[in-house]
Amino acid sequence: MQILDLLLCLILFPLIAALFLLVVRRDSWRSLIVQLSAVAIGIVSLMLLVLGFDKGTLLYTVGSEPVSQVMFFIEMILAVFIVCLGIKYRKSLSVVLILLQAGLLVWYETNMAGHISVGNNLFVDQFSIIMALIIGIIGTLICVYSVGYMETYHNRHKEIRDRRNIFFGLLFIFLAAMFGLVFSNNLLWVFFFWEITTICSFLLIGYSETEEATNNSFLALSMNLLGGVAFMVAIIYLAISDPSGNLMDLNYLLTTGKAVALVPAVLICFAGITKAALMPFSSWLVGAMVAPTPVSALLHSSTMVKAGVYIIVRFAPVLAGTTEGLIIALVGATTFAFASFMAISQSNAKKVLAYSTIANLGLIVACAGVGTYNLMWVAILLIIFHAIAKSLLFLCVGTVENRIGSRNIEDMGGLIVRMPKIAIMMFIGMAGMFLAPFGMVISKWAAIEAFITAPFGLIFIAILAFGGSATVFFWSKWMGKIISVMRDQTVIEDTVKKEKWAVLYILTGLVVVVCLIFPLISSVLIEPFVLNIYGQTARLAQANLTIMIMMLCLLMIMPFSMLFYGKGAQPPVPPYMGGRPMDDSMHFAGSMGVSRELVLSNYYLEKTFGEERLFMIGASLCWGLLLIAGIMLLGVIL
Amino acid sequence: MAFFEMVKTALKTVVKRPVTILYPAQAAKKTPISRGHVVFDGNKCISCSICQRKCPSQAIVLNKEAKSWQINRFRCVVCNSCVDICPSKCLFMDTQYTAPAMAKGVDTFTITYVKPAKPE
Amino acid sequence: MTYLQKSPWIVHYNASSCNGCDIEILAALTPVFDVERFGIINTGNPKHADILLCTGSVNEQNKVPLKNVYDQMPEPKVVVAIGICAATGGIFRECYNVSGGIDKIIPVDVWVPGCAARPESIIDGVVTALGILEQKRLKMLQKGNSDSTKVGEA
Amino acid sequence: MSKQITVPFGPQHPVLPEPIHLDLVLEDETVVDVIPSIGYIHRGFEKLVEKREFTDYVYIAERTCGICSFVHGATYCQGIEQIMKIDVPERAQYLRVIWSEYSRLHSHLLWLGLFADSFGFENLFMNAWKIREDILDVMEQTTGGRVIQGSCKVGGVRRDISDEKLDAMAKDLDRIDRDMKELTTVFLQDSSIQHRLRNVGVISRGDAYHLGAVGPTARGSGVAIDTRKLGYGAYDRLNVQVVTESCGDCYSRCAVRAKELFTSTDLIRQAVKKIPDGPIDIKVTGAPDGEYFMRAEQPRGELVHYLKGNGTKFLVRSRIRTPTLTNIPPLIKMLQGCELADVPVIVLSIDPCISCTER
Amino acid sequence: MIPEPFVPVFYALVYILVAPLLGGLIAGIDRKVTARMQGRVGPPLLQPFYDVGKLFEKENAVVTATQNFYVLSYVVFMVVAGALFFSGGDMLLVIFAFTLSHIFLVLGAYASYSPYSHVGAERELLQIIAYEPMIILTAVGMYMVTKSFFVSTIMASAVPIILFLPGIFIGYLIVLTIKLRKSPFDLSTSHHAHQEIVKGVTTDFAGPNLGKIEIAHWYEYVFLLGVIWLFFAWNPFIAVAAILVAYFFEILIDNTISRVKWQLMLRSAWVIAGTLGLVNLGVLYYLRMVVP
Amino acid sequence: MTPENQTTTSIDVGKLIGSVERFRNEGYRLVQIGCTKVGDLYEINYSFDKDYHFENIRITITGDTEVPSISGMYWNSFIYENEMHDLFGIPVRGMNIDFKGTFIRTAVKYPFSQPPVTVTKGDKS
Ligand code: SF4
Ligand code: SF4
Ligand code: SF4
Ligand code: SF4
Ligand code: SF4
Ligand code: SF4
Ligand code: SF4
Ligand code: SF4
Repeated sequence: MQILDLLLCLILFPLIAALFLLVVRRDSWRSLIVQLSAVAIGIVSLMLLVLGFDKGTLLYTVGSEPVSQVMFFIEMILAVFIVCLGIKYRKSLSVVLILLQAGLLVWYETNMAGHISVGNNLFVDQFSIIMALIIGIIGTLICVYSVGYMETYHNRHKEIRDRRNIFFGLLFIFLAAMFGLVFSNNLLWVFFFWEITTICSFLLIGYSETEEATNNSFLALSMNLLGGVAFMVAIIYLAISDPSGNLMDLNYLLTTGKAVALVPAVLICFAGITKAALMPFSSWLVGAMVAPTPVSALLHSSTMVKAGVYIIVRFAPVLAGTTEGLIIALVGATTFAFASFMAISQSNAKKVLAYSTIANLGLIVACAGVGTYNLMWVAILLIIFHAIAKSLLFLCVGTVENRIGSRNIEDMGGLIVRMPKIAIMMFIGMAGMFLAPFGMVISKWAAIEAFITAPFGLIFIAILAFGGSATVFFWSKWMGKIISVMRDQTVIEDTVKKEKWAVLYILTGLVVVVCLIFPLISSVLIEPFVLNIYGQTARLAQANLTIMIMMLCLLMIMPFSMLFYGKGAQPPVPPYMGGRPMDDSMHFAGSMGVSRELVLSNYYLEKTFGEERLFMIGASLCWGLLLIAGIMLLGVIL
Repeated sequence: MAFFEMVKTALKTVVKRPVTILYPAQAAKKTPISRGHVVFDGNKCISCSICQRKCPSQAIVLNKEAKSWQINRFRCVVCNSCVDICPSKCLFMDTQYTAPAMAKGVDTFTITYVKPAKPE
Repeated sequence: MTYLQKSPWIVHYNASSCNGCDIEILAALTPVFDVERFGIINTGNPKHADILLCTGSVNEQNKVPLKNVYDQMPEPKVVVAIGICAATGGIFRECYNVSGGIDKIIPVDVWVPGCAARPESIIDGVVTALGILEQKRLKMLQKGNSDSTKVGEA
Repeated sequence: MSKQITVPFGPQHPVLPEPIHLDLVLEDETVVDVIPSIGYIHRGFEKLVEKREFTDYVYIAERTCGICSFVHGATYCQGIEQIMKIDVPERAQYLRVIWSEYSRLHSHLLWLGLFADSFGFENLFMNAWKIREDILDVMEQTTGGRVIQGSCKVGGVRRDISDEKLDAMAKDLDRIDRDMKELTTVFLQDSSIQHRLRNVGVISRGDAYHLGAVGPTARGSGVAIDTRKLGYGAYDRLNVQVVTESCGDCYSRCAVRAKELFTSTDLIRQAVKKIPDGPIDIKVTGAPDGEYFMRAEQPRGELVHYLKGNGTKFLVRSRIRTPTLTNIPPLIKMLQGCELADVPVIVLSIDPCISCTER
Repeated sequence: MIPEPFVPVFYALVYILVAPLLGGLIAGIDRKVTARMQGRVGPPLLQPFYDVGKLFEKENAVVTATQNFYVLSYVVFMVVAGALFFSGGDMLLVIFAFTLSHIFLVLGAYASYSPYSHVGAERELLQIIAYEPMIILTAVGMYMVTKSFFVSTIMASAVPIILFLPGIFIGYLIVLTIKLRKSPFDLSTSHHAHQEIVKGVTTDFAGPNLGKIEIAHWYEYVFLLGVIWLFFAWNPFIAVAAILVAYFFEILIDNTISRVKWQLMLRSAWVIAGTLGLVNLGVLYYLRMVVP
Repeated sequence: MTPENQTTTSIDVGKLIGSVERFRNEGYRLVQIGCTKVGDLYEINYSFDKDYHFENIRITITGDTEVPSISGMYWNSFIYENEMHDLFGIPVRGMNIDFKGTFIRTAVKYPFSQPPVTVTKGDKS
């Protein structure tokens, strides 16, 4: 029963930590609690890995009735809370949606819950372990980082009310909910944790209490509640189709076959789409950037949106080979392409990261929607790599923003001189996002190889090819910005806090290490999982692995060539300026006798890749697709 | 509107012989009246110094005492003015241009003209 | 063996010439004279060039850019002054705004006289410059060697 | 933070044979601001009239520029002749027309080449300059100089062309016409060139006129001004066709010049047919007293030599107003809102010549 | 002979040694033919080697020392990509390595913080996004015909791939123009730089660094032409002929067309990849997968 | 060759704007503005053309007289007015684009306002 203990520990321990954090107001205490719990959670999730990686799927019965009662109770309280807030801020849509959802829940509890009992409320398999590791390591690292960040944040933004106890409490509740989500086998439980994540993110996005933050938090809330309603409908549908409640058992549901599971699968995937911020719901994630950066890091890498794709990947076997699955995949692919294109036109670093996240989530959903065994494998790979690289990037951007007071990419020129360490970390993080032989590219490559044998794979490959090239564009130009060497600049990164450095170092290390050991991860965790479901699995050819690892090593050796050039080299000369000399402050002789500053900005190609236009197109496409899926679903039900 | 209008010309040119003059292996383009450099005939110069005065870039310096006629070829714009104006036709425009050099120098000539004795 | 002489890349700067010499430089690039036979390419970028072909009498404003273009050329490099203006200011010597001659601003290695200098003459000038280029390279090598021995000793 | 890029365009720049100085402000590749500056070729030789006799100043006037060298010399001489009321022999006037038109041919071919280079069409550049060499050969055979001809003087011309040579030249023009036809067809028809030229750097007829555009820049916008119509030299006895185009874009300006090649060869043929025998110069005595605005059509448009004498051998003032100078304001208008890739194309489309512009 | 597992290594080594020679020669022929098309004599055949030799004799002037690193990485990964290709590796991996190497070139240009390099870098990126889809589709096409992404398998296939992939082939030729930096797509840099952005990406590289870039170009040429070979792999003679014809075609295009602006480049490259490429693949897909 | 009919009307500085306006209204284009130093005075010629009909108006001023810019009527006049300022040192009021003396930068300030040089004899430099 050891593993079960670990599961409970993972769910409950953050909760306890959260309670402490809610009451503690001393900075040093808070910092201590966060760090200790982070270490503890990290260790427990690693223990889970050690003990559970070879066990396959394990199911556990945990006292069902009382817990469910408590959950229902909490959900009702939260509904009331949201209704109050909604009325206060005059957000009628949220109010309507939460009432609808609560209504459904109450109706379900009163009319059906009676007959239903799910034997195994908790379960764990390799996929859950992977998710747990992401949450337990990356999630907690972000929490540790937040401590320092929030201190600076409040020093800088005096106008914002200091509610750090709530903030950290929420962070840990969030983690607990995520653990709960990935370990729950009872769909009702899943739904409960699902709702908790929605509300946590809602509160965190609105943390700064500015008007923009409030609006965006309600936007996020409404969209997620819409998904929640769909989720609830799925549950009711299941309850109606099998009043005994067997179908509420997620693990069982997934094996029942398409006939039964398809309708709820699609509904739940719809919920997943809202949560994973795919188009047309992408705006909430973009809007969520108003939150302090660690929140974004958390939302984008290890929690929230990952909950969305987690559930869709879970249902991938059900979706495989169905038209509905194809449509969901198309929504994902469309999102991938359009979000990548839109990222080109953004100069706000966090927005670029947000669009990149949306794009990658789209890709994951595209894989899961088509749902063949090798695509499932790819989807999981993507989840891992994305979580690490993206959290690193968010935290780096946060650090930079704290130092230079801007999150605009154009202000990050010459970071390599001003904040060399951070710049190199960002460089590695970005490389992790789009360069061979790092994770995301490996995954993309695997995706192409997997799509090519899948039905209608050609469409996806085409989208991947075009969207992928856009990815190259926006990452490279950003990279170019930070590595451009401007003269007359001073190092300003020495004031960054110790624990922040620790977190950043670990994450940077992870980007590289995970890439190096990913064959191991694949063979130990992903392949058995996929094998278990499909009876076959994918892996990369051995030869390619060797080559990639060689490339990675080469890439790490290359910088040492700089040492070789160091000695005996001439001093640098100024750049070519059409015959006009440039002084150290980057000024040159301009027309009309003025001394003009050299300003270089990246291309944003607004006219071609403008956000508004592309969003309109992408969102309408996705709405169209969802509509078709909806009609088909009605057809199945009726 | 037409695509690849140039193709015809380009293909035609490929097969034709290049128009290049293989200078220096082949002789440079030149005409009998090409203005190359000024040649001075000291036997005829009457030291009138009109050339010096009329030279637009003052390339010529005449020294009557020293009986020298100097031309700075790095100042001469080969305008032919001196040749046109010289009353005793002792200047002449050669078609060969002055060769490039690593240093700017002045060419000095001596005037050997002897005033013919006045017929008595 | 030296490749420097087989691949002299040029950059051209017009330091207030009348255009006459400039179009003759351009003419030297075109089919009838075709200096690419000697590996000459007009790079248009001082950082890629070995030879600076400079025309004109250098007026007040050109001093700075001319110097800048010269400075941006990596060693070894030579300067060929094309035309009478570049040599002495020629017919414009006495104008209030010209300094008269490129050597007032940067060191010049070869003078190509003519107004305008003929393409053939320009070719001759560049060929003369190649010899100097090679000498400069050897000098640079020597200096480089002596530098490195110094480092070795220290 | 604005997303702008500042580009110091020139003075040294490979697409510019002459130093032009522009500060470009770009957003992506769109030019949002152009701030020009000039002065890199200003020598100040107009002041040399105080030091050179008016008959010798022609050598300097010729070196105003190496491209329209002959036209400058001739315009200066004609200005002096107007002030001094000198009646230049007929033959000299015809010879001046012939050389002027050869200058136009050589200048337009040169320009077509550079223009092609500005939009990356190297072969076309080479071809244009290949044909131009034929013109230069004629120049050298008849004047002794390739680019600085030095064949004009106050009171006439310095060299005659024999009648046989004139006939040979006229015959040779047929072949040159054919080559030029092939060349200009590419410029006017090729779709990839049209992509680069059409609707680029548009200037309306009204703007062109009121901002002072002259020459092909004006005629490309449909403003039919051609100073040759004034009938100076022998032009009043020849049929001068004024080529105009209406779109006002780079393509129109290119088309005007391309078509003018053929009006020039036509004028040369006419002149060769009509040229009378006789002396080529007349002795000049005295000194100019008075002033005149001599206007002539250079390849780039109307050129004005303002000359003022006070009865001594030294003029009081020579002021050269060149076509490029007056074409700069229209150019500034054209550049607004263009693409970075269009900048050299538009700049070249007015056929800028800085040498004479700044003097 | 060489023991089995070392055959790929052997091919890779051959590539590493021979490609620069071949690439330089190709560049030389290119310049010669171009000159002839312009009615000129042109440089000696070995001119590219002289040029590179010369560049290594020059001073290594840099705006920032980091440029050295980026250029070296550019060359190294270009070699890696090519070596992978010729040792029969996975096409997709080759493409990714290829992209990686180009990103280094772009970064090198960015590093110098110079207006012309900067604009060149942006344009180079635009070029990358213009050609990448088509190149990936080419690999996918090869897979659909031969059921493998491995160059070795594609090479060994006895199928005349070109017959199945005519659209892809044409599309590839068109993006090849981008890669060979030829008109109409020599946007980011060009051979003689009579260009609005001077020498674009390479503006601020001088001496040995520029020489390295040039060598990388040679490796690149050989690799790119190697891809053409794949289309005709079933018959080496036809393959060689095809490469010659294709290259001549590229030179001809270069000489008969003006440089376009980036919008048109992106549009045409994408439209071509999207129509020619996808239609070709679609038909193939239908024939192969749907009709058994 | 037929000499062109050129009329030159001398006017007062104060009348300048009015006269130029007349030309503008009648659809003339500005051919040039040019300055000449005659003795201690400066003649400024404003030349206009319409259908090959050439008209010139002239103001004669002392070196320190401020001349009003005509850029309100002829946008392109700044090019001549800046030149006039940089070469002759004549102050021009209200130019639309004022280079403030950087239009043509010269080694000698206001070179054309310097007294005329006499011929250098026997220059040996
Ligand atoms: S007549 Fe001739 S030689 Fe005698 S002084 Fe006059 S110019 Fe001199
Ligand atoms: S040719 Fe002209 S420049 Fe040369 S010396 Fe004679 S007069 Fe002077
Ligand atoms: S060369 Fe002729 S013009 Fe000159 S001094 Fe002698 S005779 Fe007189
Ligand atoms: S030397 Fe003659 S042609 Fe050359 S720039 Fe000077 S004046 Fe012009
Ligand atoms: S010519 Fe000019 S002012 Fe007159 S109507 Fe046309 S645009 Fe207006
Ligand atoms: S416009 Fe002026 S500088 Fe240009 S060619 Fe004509 S005279 Fe020469
Ligand atoms: S542009 Fe590129 S391919 Fe062409 S020669 Fe230059 S470096 Fe080589
Ligand atoms: S950029 Fe200019 S020089 Fe270079 S290849 Fe193109 S046309 Fe030729």
